[in-house]
This record gives sequence, structure tokens and C-alpha cells, in this order.
Amino acid sequence: MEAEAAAAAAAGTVQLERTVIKAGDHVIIRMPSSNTKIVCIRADTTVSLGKFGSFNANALIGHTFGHTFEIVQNGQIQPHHQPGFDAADITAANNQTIVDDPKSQKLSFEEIEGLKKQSLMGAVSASEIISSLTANNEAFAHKTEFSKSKYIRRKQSKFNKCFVPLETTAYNLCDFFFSVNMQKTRGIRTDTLAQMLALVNVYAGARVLCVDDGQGLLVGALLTRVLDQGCVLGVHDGDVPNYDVLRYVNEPTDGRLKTLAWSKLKYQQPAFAEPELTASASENDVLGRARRLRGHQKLADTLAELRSGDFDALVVSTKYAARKVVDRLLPYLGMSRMVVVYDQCKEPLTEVLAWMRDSHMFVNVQLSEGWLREYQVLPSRTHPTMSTSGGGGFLLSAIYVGGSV
Amino acid sequence: MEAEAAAAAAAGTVQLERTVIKAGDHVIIRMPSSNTKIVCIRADTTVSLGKFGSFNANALIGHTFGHTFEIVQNGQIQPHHQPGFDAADITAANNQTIVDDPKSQKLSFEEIEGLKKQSLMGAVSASEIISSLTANNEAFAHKTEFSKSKYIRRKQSKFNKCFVPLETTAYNLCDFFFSVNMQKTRGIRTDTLAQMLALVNVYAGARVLCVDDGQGLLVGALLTRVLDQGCVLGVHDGDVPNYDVLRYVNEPTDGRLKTLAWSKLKYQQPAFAEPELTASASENDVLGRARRLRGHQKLADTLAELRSGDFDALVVSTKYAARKVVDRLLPYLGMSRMVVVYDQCKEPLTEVLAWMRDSHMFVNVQLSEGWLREYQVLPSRTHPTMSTSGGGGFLLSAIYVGGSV
Amino acid sequence: MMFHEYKNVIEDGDTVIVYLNHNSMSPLKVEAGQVYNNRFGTFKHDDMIGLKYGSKVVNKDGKGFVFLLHPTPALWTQVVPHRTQILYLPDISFISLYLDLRPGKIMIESGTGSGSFSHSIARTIAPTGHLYTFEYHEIRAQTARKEFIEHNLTDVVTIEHRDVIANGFGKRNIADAVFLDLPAPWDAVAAAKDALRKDTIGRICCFSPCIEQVQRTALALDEHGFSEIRMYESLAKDYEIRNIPQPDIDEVIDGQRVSFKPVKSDKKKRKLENDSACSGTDTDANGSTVKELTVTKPTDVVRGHTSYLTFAILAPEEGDDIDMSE
Amino acid sequence: MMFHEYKNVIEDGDTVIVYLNHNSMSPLKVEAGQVYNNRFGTFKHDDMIGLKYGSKVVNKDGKGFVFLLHPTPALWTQVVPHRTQILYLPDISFISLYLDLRPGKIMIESGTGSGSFSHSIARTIAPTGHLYTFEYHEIRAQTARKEFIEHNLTDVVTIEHRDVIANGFGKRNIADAVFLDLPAPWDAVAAAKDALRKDTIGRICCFSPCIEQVQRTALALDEHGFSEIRMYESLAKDYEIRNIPQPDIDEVIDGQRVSFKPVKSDKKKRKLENDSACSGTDTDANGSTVKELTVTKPTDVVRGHTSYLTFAILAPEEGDDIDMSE
Repeated sequence: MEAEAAAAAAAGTVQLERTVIKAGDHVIIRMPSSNTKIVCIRADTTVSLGKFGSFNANALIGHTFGHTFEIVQNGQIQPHHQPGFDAADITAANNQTIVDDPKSQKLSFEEIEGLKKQSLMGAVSASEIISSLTANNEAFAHKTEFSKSKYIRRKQSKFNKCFVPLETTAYNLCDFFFSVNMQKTRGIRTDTLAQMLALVNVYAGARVLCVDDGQGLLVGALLTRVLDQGCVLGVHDGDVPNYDVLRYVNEPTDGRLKTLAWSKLKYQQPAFAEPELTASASENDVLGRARRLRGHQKLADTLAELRSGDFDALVVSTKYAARKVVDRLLPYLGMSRMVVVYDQCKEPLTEVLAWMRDSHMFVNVQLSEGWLREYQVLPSRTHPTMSTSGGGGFLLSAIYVGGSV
Repeated sequence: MEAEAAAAAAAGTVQLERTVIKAGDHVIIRMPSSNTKIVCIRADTTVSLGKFGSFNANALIGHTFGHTFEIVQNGQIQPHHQPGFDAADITAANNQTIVDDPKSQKLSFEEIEGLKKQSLMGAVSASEIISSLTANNEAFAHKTEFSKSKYIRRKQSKFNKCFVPLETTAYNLCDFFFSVNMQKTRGIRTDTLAQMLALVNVYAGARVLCVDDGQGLLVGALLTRVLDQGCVLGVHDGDVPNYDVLRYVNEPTDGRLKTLAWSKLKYQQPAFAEPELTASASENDVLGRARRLRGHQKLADTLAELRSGDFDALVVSTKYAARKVVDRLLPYLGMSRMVVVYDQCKEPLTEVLAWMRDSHMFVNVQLSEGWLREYQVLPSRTHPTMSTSGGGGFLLSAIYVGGSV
Repeated sequence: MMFHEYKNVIEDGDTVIVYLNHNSMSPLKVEAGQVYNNRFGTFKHDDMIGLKYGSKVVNKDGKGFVFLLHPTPALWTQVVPHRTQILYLPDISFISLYLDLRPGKIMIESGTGSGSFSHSIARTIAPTGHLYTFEYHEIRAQTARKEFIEHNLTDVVTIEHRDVIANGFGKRNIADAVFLDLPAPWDAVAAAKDALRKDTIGRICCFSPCIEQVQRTALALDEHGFSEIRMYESLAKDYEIRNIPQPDIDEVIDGQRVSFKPVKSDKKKRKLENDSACSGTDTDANGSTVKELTVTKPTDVVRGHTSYLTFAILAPEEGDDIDMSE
Repeated sequence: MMFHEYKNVIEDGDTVIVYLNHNSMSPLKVEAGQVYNNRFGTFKHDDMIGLKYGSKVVNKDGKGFVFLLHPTPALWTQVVPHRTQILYLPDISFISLYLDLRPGKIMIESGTGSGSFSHSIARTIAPTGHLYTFEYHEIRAQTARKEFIEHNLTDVVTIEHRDVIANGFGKRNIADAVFLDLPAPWDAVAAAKDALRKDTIGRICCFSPCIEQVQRTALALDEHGFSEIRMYESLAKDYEIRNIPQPDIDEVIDGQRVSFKPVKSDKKKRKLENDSACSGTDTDANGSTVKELTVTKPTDVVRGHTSYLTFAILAPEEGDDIDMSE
């Protein structure tokens, strides 16, 4: 077995480089409240986390993702060890004698505000504030261990100045936009995106045809799964694609991404007709011609790529009626390849499904809905989260066998 | 407090009579395989549970529901104490060395069949068979406690001759038909039926207007919630209602149930016009006239009930386009009362919902889908059931305020 | 006005549910001479008295209006002041059906909590049944008692301030069903067994948010001779309806349109043709006509968990002797 | 033919997925001279060689036909011979995305089981990544090894017969991700920590059907310094489409029809107009015309649970010194 492993290593299995936070990276910051925000870590700037304080971007550069950091004095940060599980027992959660009474807190509102201000300046730590609060709370001593734990957790999420920098992976980006601006990415949830990628059968060398009216999350996720021998060809409306999500991806993806406007789908491109410039041409003329030539060549390349056909997958998330969108791109798809269509609602896909069933160009046509549930796992307090998303979207998938019938 | 309880008792709180299995009752029998069947317990007959054996109906009459019985010799039954939880530990479920091999069983196929036959005759008990099987299984001794428990449970569900008689409550009937013949009751699941009853706000004195094309499960469930001061008026197609499910309900419900054919909805009933019979009329003539008079009177009563209006709820589960069904019965509904429409699919309700929203005759219009999950709860083996129902139907509910606009 | 039966006309002293919209309802005790204010305006109680339940009342200016609904247990669940985590309709209804609640049944509930479930039980078992409900928190018990009196439920509901884990229910062989919503239901299983009838089938439901509670409760039920131990979760999700545009990609391919920018859909009034919920047309921001489709979508955020429901039955004690004629 | 990349034409020795219908697919190794029989007839392998993947092949009689599909990990999951409980697409895909699998990643899996997940991992991390998969059951390990060889996956997958609980993975600081599908994953957490890279973020997923396993695993992860412990369930349900009649109740009220008896819908061929999935007409058993509606419905029985997925990360060990420049 060791021989095999050695062989594998010899065959070129090499660890990817470690990922660290670089200047200019976008980072998803999870705050003590569990809310997240995306920030760009520009050198020599200050990153503000609102009421949780702010820190120097430089202090984070060079660190790896996933650690917990605490903001200390002067915008500095230090690694913070999150406390492990406590052993509070829900069986004793019987606050029979406790009456919720704001008067049990002996610190005044002003005193607490003062502590908060000191904390933001880094003069007082979160744990010091919480100790003050519990010491001055008359009811606290009467609480059960379970209620004490709950109280402290609640205060921690309010006063802690700890944060976790998360990588802008496809998962994290999907999760982020789903929670803060669902419409931007057309309501696609992590489990649905995951199933989509699996159904699409994208891999390093795959050539994928994609319509993504969800601002590029889908295109970005596909790009993480292809290398330079593959590509993603995005077909978009308007003159330029609106793939805003791509700018949060920290790796350059241009080489593997080609884009084409719908209006150019049937375009018969003439040869580049601008005459050669004379020697007397201005620098602007020279640069302009070169730019137009590059544009012309890029479009020619993209059209050639499209029209070479036999794409390995067709992936659609569109605000247009989906049946025709699929139909117009089918000629470029290879045989025995997947078509996967996403929508936030089922009804637009029902129409496509009915057409696919009757067209005889597809087999294994399936309409499915993902279901995802997160749990709180804590000793004696394990349960699904009390509030969750109502839906993560629908997927229609089919295998194209059109040419055979 | 004791005084209050005494007062309550004085105010007429009296326990309902105990429910026992009577001759002629329908009983849902749950078999060791967990499958269920409905049988009618007729005196002096034999009830067959197929491969699990058969027993004398008389042996069950007089017993209460919910007990576990074992079939012993000569069709007799005896109370059986189900074994409690075992403490098998899944952590040791590592059958690393076990190879599934039918040869590990040293009893021949014929020997096992012989044991089964003897068991059906009552000569050998299920536990004796299982002991033989484990004693003769070479792999059994090598199994972990967890696997032994699993093996024994599997064999018990095959060889045990234990059954549980269940009452034909609304819950049990819904559950039964949902699992054996979903289409009969239009695919309504227990949780959906339950929510329907809660939304309808049915109570002892309620007058409920009901369209039930699901063979009377809904009508039957409503009838369990009203007493003689209330009623259920079922509107049906055809000449007589197809409420097959009602015959499994062990209590007579006729007094509280009135039925009306759709074709009679607008019927202007003439007075009973048959002339009085002469003294020389045959007995048949007399009986015939009396029957027709009763029928006439019953229809007159039902029409009068309907047209007195101000019903306390409108409940619909229909194979017809639902919007008009609701619309045609609205005139008979009281103000601030509930309309609840059930369908197995969402699409037929979408149309009704759109109409309700736009009609200004309803407030609090809601379309909802139930979600139900059962778990296996066993020490170290707690998890949701691995396979479950895909859907339990949809409910559209609204409060009627039509007269006010 | 009673919570467990309807009446038609609003009288002085009645409780009504004031309905502003789907997300905004509140209970109101109608009292002659009083005035009610909300963000839709000022309403005089005197204008309400004598109206039918379900009536629309217009405010002083004649601009704002609200509906005066008849209270029901289901509406009460939506407006009840939360003194504790309350039970919602999917749980309430499933438990009620599973426990076979019907007029005439005798039931025990502990704790009373905010009384959300108590109202529903009372409606279902009235007028011949009875609910004994126990609350160990004194102030909550007092508040609930006050509500039961106001809602005319005292004939069907008896509330007691009592620590049932320490002291049991003080009832023997009386209940058809027991409902336990307690942090440690396993400590009340013996008391529940005492309270349940022994001459016929008894049913129990334990309501616990955490799985560890279920694990311990199931063991306790098994030890105390309950059988048919089964556990469920019951939830529901609501759907919203809307019309979405379905523009034609051919118009973009052919150059008739450059891109599609929908008008903000929440700003425009939804219009539906009477006979069809699945077609229609709309105008996009560029002014062209676009086909529409009626779609439904679950609300963005739904309740993902309330509690685990552990059910069991207490089958009557039968001896080895199969003769039940005595 | 490889499982982790497509080709276009079927050659001698390739594996194809024979598609009869949605519920009936099976893998077939195409070998010159062989014959393949199924309930649709007899098919000659020679007729398959040289065809494009996705082609329809007709049997000897010219009556039955099947499609020859290109194998993919998703199809393999549907046809793989079950030697153990396998992983299904919703879990496979969610775990892969959560663990950020991409070309170049190095992953450890234990146990291999039926290899359903292994195929998917290999497809995703190829050609520059590597999967080390461990199976403690010797025969299962042999069978999986044979499949990996047949499917040309040996460049990306190394399988080892090994009891990882007793002996660890024999790897240190190498893996970007670890997947544990073991009865007692907590006993392998220390080994997983050893195997994960320490210079960058490492991710772990433990797959356990029972909640008790999750409870112990989470404690073990916490004790071993993993953080961000989060647990999910991922499932999916499929919908069926059908047309249902929507007869008009006015016809019954008016006496034009007595009742409505639908023609058995599974016997009649569904017909849909091209431009609309929401209208149509049908004929009922009495011969009259009835409006139709296209509806979708979840399949009657769906997978209700597979496993709980417990995720955690191993964040690189940083000292108190915040300077990472070394």
C-alpha cells in the first residue's frame, strides 16, 4: 500500500499551496452575532465591524482562514481560543422562581454603555464586561447552570469582539448571498447549488455552457471545478455580463471564462476590416485599433468555441422563459450530456419538464427540490434550528440524447 | 383546587364509557411486519392474518384496544408483553469479519418451513423458532450485540404471531388509508387532516358544510368532533354519497350527518303530492308511501338546514374545479367563519388562492403544506425513518367576511 | 362570547380579534364608551357593538379600516401574549388528533404556559369533557386563570398552580389523555400513569425541543409500561403567490430587446384574469409586453423546528387470564 | 472510457450505462462478440461499438430499444451494486461543496463502502488531486479496487484495506479534507487530525445515521481542537408531472352531468399543448369534455433520512505570536 502511495506521489500528487489572506482578497467575516459581511482586505486600511469594533487590515494579511480572532487594543487582533462545549443540563432548566425583572441588574444603563465604549477602545475585554454583568445581576446566582450558560452565550454574542475570516469558496459565497440578498443569486441555496454541480458532472476538463442570470454565482462555482483544459462559456443578455459575484472570488478566472451576448448567438462575424494604420498614426489610434482587434479576436474565439459544439453540459438559471433558452442552446451540446435548469419556483420548470418529456430528445428527466436542515449540537441541547429557509429552489435535470432520435 | 375539581365533577364532568371491542366492530390490526389491515370482528368467525396465523374473533371481543396479543393454539390469543428497549450499542456495529453467507445457517430450508408450519398451528412459539435459528447460525455468535439485536428484530417481524388491535379513530383511519390506498382519501395525511380540523374550528355545536370526494374520511373526522347540537352537511355528486370510510367508524353517526346531492342545491321542492292511501291499499303500498314520505321529509329537512344558512365552516376536498365549488356554497356560510380547501396538489389551490385574494370576500388567506417526520427512538439508534411520504397534501384556508364588503 | 363556540353579533364585553392584515392582528375587549387606536386610525367601540362578527369598520376619517373577527383558538395562537414558548397550529392539531380529543374527553396538561394549547383543547372537548391544566410558575398560572375566566372557559378548564414533578397531579384514574410540556417530562411519567384511566386506553404526548429529552422520556415511558412509543415532528410551511414575467429570449437573440429589467414586482398590483391562474401579461421597464406566470413560493423564512412529539399509550392492565367478562 | 472525463464514441472494453427507463438502468461492459439480453430484447455488443454515447440501439426484432449512456458518478450512484448502505446525490454533493473539493485537493475517505462517493470525489479532484480511501472489510476493499481499475481511476484513487481505528491512516499533514463514514467516527478523529494539513485550513465531515453518533462525534471534535462544528441533513425529493381533470361543478348543479368518473389517468397518454403547461382538455368516462390542469406532485415515497452530516474545520495552529511572516 505504501508503494501505491509513493507511486501516487511520484505520479504528481502535490499539495495545493496553502491559502492565506492576501492584500486585496475578499473575505467573509463572521461576527459574534453570527451575521456575516464581505470585506476587501486592502493593505493599510481599517476594517470596521460596526458595533463589534474595527481592526487594521494589515493585521489579518498573511493569516489563514477559519481561525477565530479577537480585536484587542489599537486595532490589533490576536488568535482567540473559542471555549468548548459546556455541560449545562437542560433537565434543570426549571426557573420556577425566576421572574424576569430588569431590576435584577444593578449596573445602570449608563454604566453598561460606558463599559461598551471602553471595550470598543480595547481597554476592557468582553469577558471582563460579562463578569461585571453577572456579578451585578442579583438573579444570576439563582439561575440554573443551564440558564447561566444561556445568559452568558447571549451576552457573548453581544459583547465579544471575536470574528472568523472565511474564505470566499463557492459554498461560503452561496451561503452569504442566500442569507443577505437572496434575490441577487436567484434564491439558490447551498444544497441546491451543490446538487447542481454534481448533476452537471463538471470536472477539470469539462466545457460547460452556462446561462446565469444570478450575477455569476453559478459561473463562479463552475469555474472552481475546471482547470485550463476546460472552460465555462457564459451566455448573457445586455452587452456585457453582469457577473458581480465573480469579483469576490480571490483567484483570477479569466482564462477559463468566455462570455457571449445572446444577441451574438447567430452573429456571422465579418473579417476584421479596419485598414492597417499608416506610420503616422497617433498612439491613440494604434492602441484603439489594437483594442478593437483584440475584441474582434475574442469574439471570434468565443463564437468558434461555441460553434465547435459538443459541450459537456448545459446549465441554466434564467429570468427568461426557460424552455426556449434551453432549446436555443441545445445544438451546441454533446450527446449523453446533462442539461440542468434551476429556478427558485417550480412552475417555470413544470413547463420545461412537460416539453422535455414529450420531445423525445431527453432521458432521465427529473424535477427535484432540495431539503436542508441545520442543527444545534450541544450537550443535552441538540435540536434543529428553530427557524430556517422556506425553500432553496428547484432543479430540472435531463440527459440529452437528441441527436439519436 | 380540590374544590374546583369537585365543582367540575359536580358540573357534570363524567368519564366517557370505556371503549372495548364489540361484536361487529371494525378494528385495525397491526401485524408483526408493521403492516395493518382492517377486519370486522364478527362473533363466531375466524380472523385470518395471513402468514401470521388466525384467531377466533370471540377471543378478542370484550378486550380493550391497544394491547399486544399473541396467537396461541386453537385460535386462542393471550396478552403478550412486548420486550422493552434493548441496550445494543451501535458503536460496536463493526462486522469487520462477517461475510454474509447463507451457508452460515445450518437449518435447511425444509426444516425452517417445517418450523413455520408448526408455529402456525401453535405447536411452536415464535421465540422457540428464533432460538433455533440463532443456535444453528454459525455466524451469530460472532456478531456484535448490535447485530444480534438487529437479527432478532428482523426474525421477530417474520415469525412473531403478535398483533395489536387499534381503534378506528380518525387518526388511525387516515393513517391506514394513506398507507394502503392513498387515492381513496385523496392523499390526505394525518398531519394535514389534523390541521384541517383545527383550522375549520369544528366543535360540539358547530354546523359544518362539507364537500368530501375522498370517500367520507373528512366527513367522518368532522363527525367525531360534533355532538347532536351540531351537524355535518355533506354535499356530493351522484344520487347517494360515496362515504365508504364511514362504515369503519364504530359509532353510529347518522343523527349528526345530513347529505345533499349537488343536483338538489337549487331544487325547489314541491309539497308531498302522493294522495292518502285508501283502506284497501296493500301493505307494500303503505310501506312504499311511508318510505317516499320519509325521503321527501329528509330532503325537505336538509334543504331547510342548508338554506337557514350561517354555517360555521365550509370544508372542501373535491375532484371538481375548486373555485366554483367554494363559490356556490359561500351563500350558506356565516360571517367570520372559516373556509378550508384541501387538495393533494398545489396547482388547483393556486387558482382558488388568486381568486380569494382578489375577491375582497376573505381575509387571512393562507396556502400551506404540512411536513411530518417519524423517528425511530431506540438507545444509541435514534434517527428519522429512512423512508417517508413525499407529501401529505395542501391546505388553503381563509376567513369569510363576504357580507361586509 | 366564548372561545369554544361561535356567536354572530358583537356585544359589550366581548373579545374580538382586530384584523389589520395577515401579519397584524390583536385581541380587543369591546367596552362601551372606549376608543381604540392603531396605525390605521381611531375606532370607537360603540361603533362595533351590534355589528356582526366579520364586519369591516371604518375609522373616524373614513380612510382606514379593520375587520372584527370572531376569536377562535387558531387566531388566539397568533395573538396570545407570549409568556413562554407557545405551541403552534401544526403541533396543536397533530397532538389533538393523535390523542383522539373529542367532546367528552378528560385531559391533563402541564405546563399551561401561555395557554395557547389549552384554548384549543377546551374548544375540542367541550361541553362534556374537561381539561385540568397545571402550571408551576405562579404568575403565569394567575394570568392564564384570568384569561380562562374572560374567555368563559371555566366550565371546561380547571387551572391549578402546582409543581407536578414534586407533587403529582393529585388525580387518579381520571384522564383519557395527558400532555407534558416540561423540561424533564420523564420525572412526570409516573404521575401521568397515575392520572390516566386504567379501564380503557390512555394516551400521552410529551413535547420536548431537544432530542436528549426524547431519549430520556422514551426510556421512562418504556420502564413505566407504556407501549407503542412513537415520535414525530409536525411542521407546516406557508406559500406566497405572485406573478412573474417570462420574457422571450428570441426577442434578445433577434435584437428586438437588449435585456430584460423587470418592474419591481412588489410595487405593482398583481392582476389575474378570472378564469386562469397561469397566464397573463405584464409590461417591463422598457414598456414592452411580457408574458406572465403565476407562481407560488414558500415564505423565505419558516419555522424549522418546534419540538419533538413523543407519543405512547397506556393499554389497560390485563392479567394472564384472557377472560374479560368480570 | 474513464469515469472522470467524457469521451464521445463507444469503444471495445468501455463501460456504458444501459438506460431502459427512469427506474431501470444498469452498467454494461461492452466487449466485441458479446450479446446483451434484457426484457426489451437481445442486443449485440458489436452493434454498440463505434456508436456515439447517448445513442439509441434497437434490438434484433427492431421493436425494443435502449439508450447507451456515458457513465458519470451520478449515474453510477444509481446502478452501483450495493455492498453497503451507499451515499446518495444530495449528501455526496453537499459534502463535496462544503469540503470545497476541487481539482488538486487531497482527500481521505473511510470507509470506501460501495465506492459511490469515491467515484464522485475522484471526478471532482482529478487530474491533479488524489483520494486515499480506506476500507476495513477485505472483500469490499478488493471489489472496490477492481472497480477503480476498470474505471481507469487508479491515477487519482488509492485504496487500502486497513482498520483505521486501530491503525490510523498512515498519513500525516497531507489531506485537505477527511470524510468519515464509520460506526464510531469519534475513534478516528485523532487519526483524522494527524492526516490533515496543518499549514492551511483542513475540513472534516462525519457521516452518521444516528443522532447518538453525532453527539459523541461533536464532543470528540471539540476535544481535539476542531472548530466551527456544524451539523446538517441534506435530502431531496422528486416531483412527478401529470394532467388532472378539473370538471365544472355547475354541470352537476344544472343536471348536465350526474357525477364525474375520470378515465384511469395512468392508462391514457398525457398530451400537452406546446406553448402551455397549464391548460388542456380531456374526455371523461361519460365522453364529455373536461378542462385539464398540469400538476406536479412529490413521489409518494421519498427518502426521509440518510445520515446526519457533522462538519468541522481544523484551523492551522497559530501561536500567540500574531506575526506569521516566518
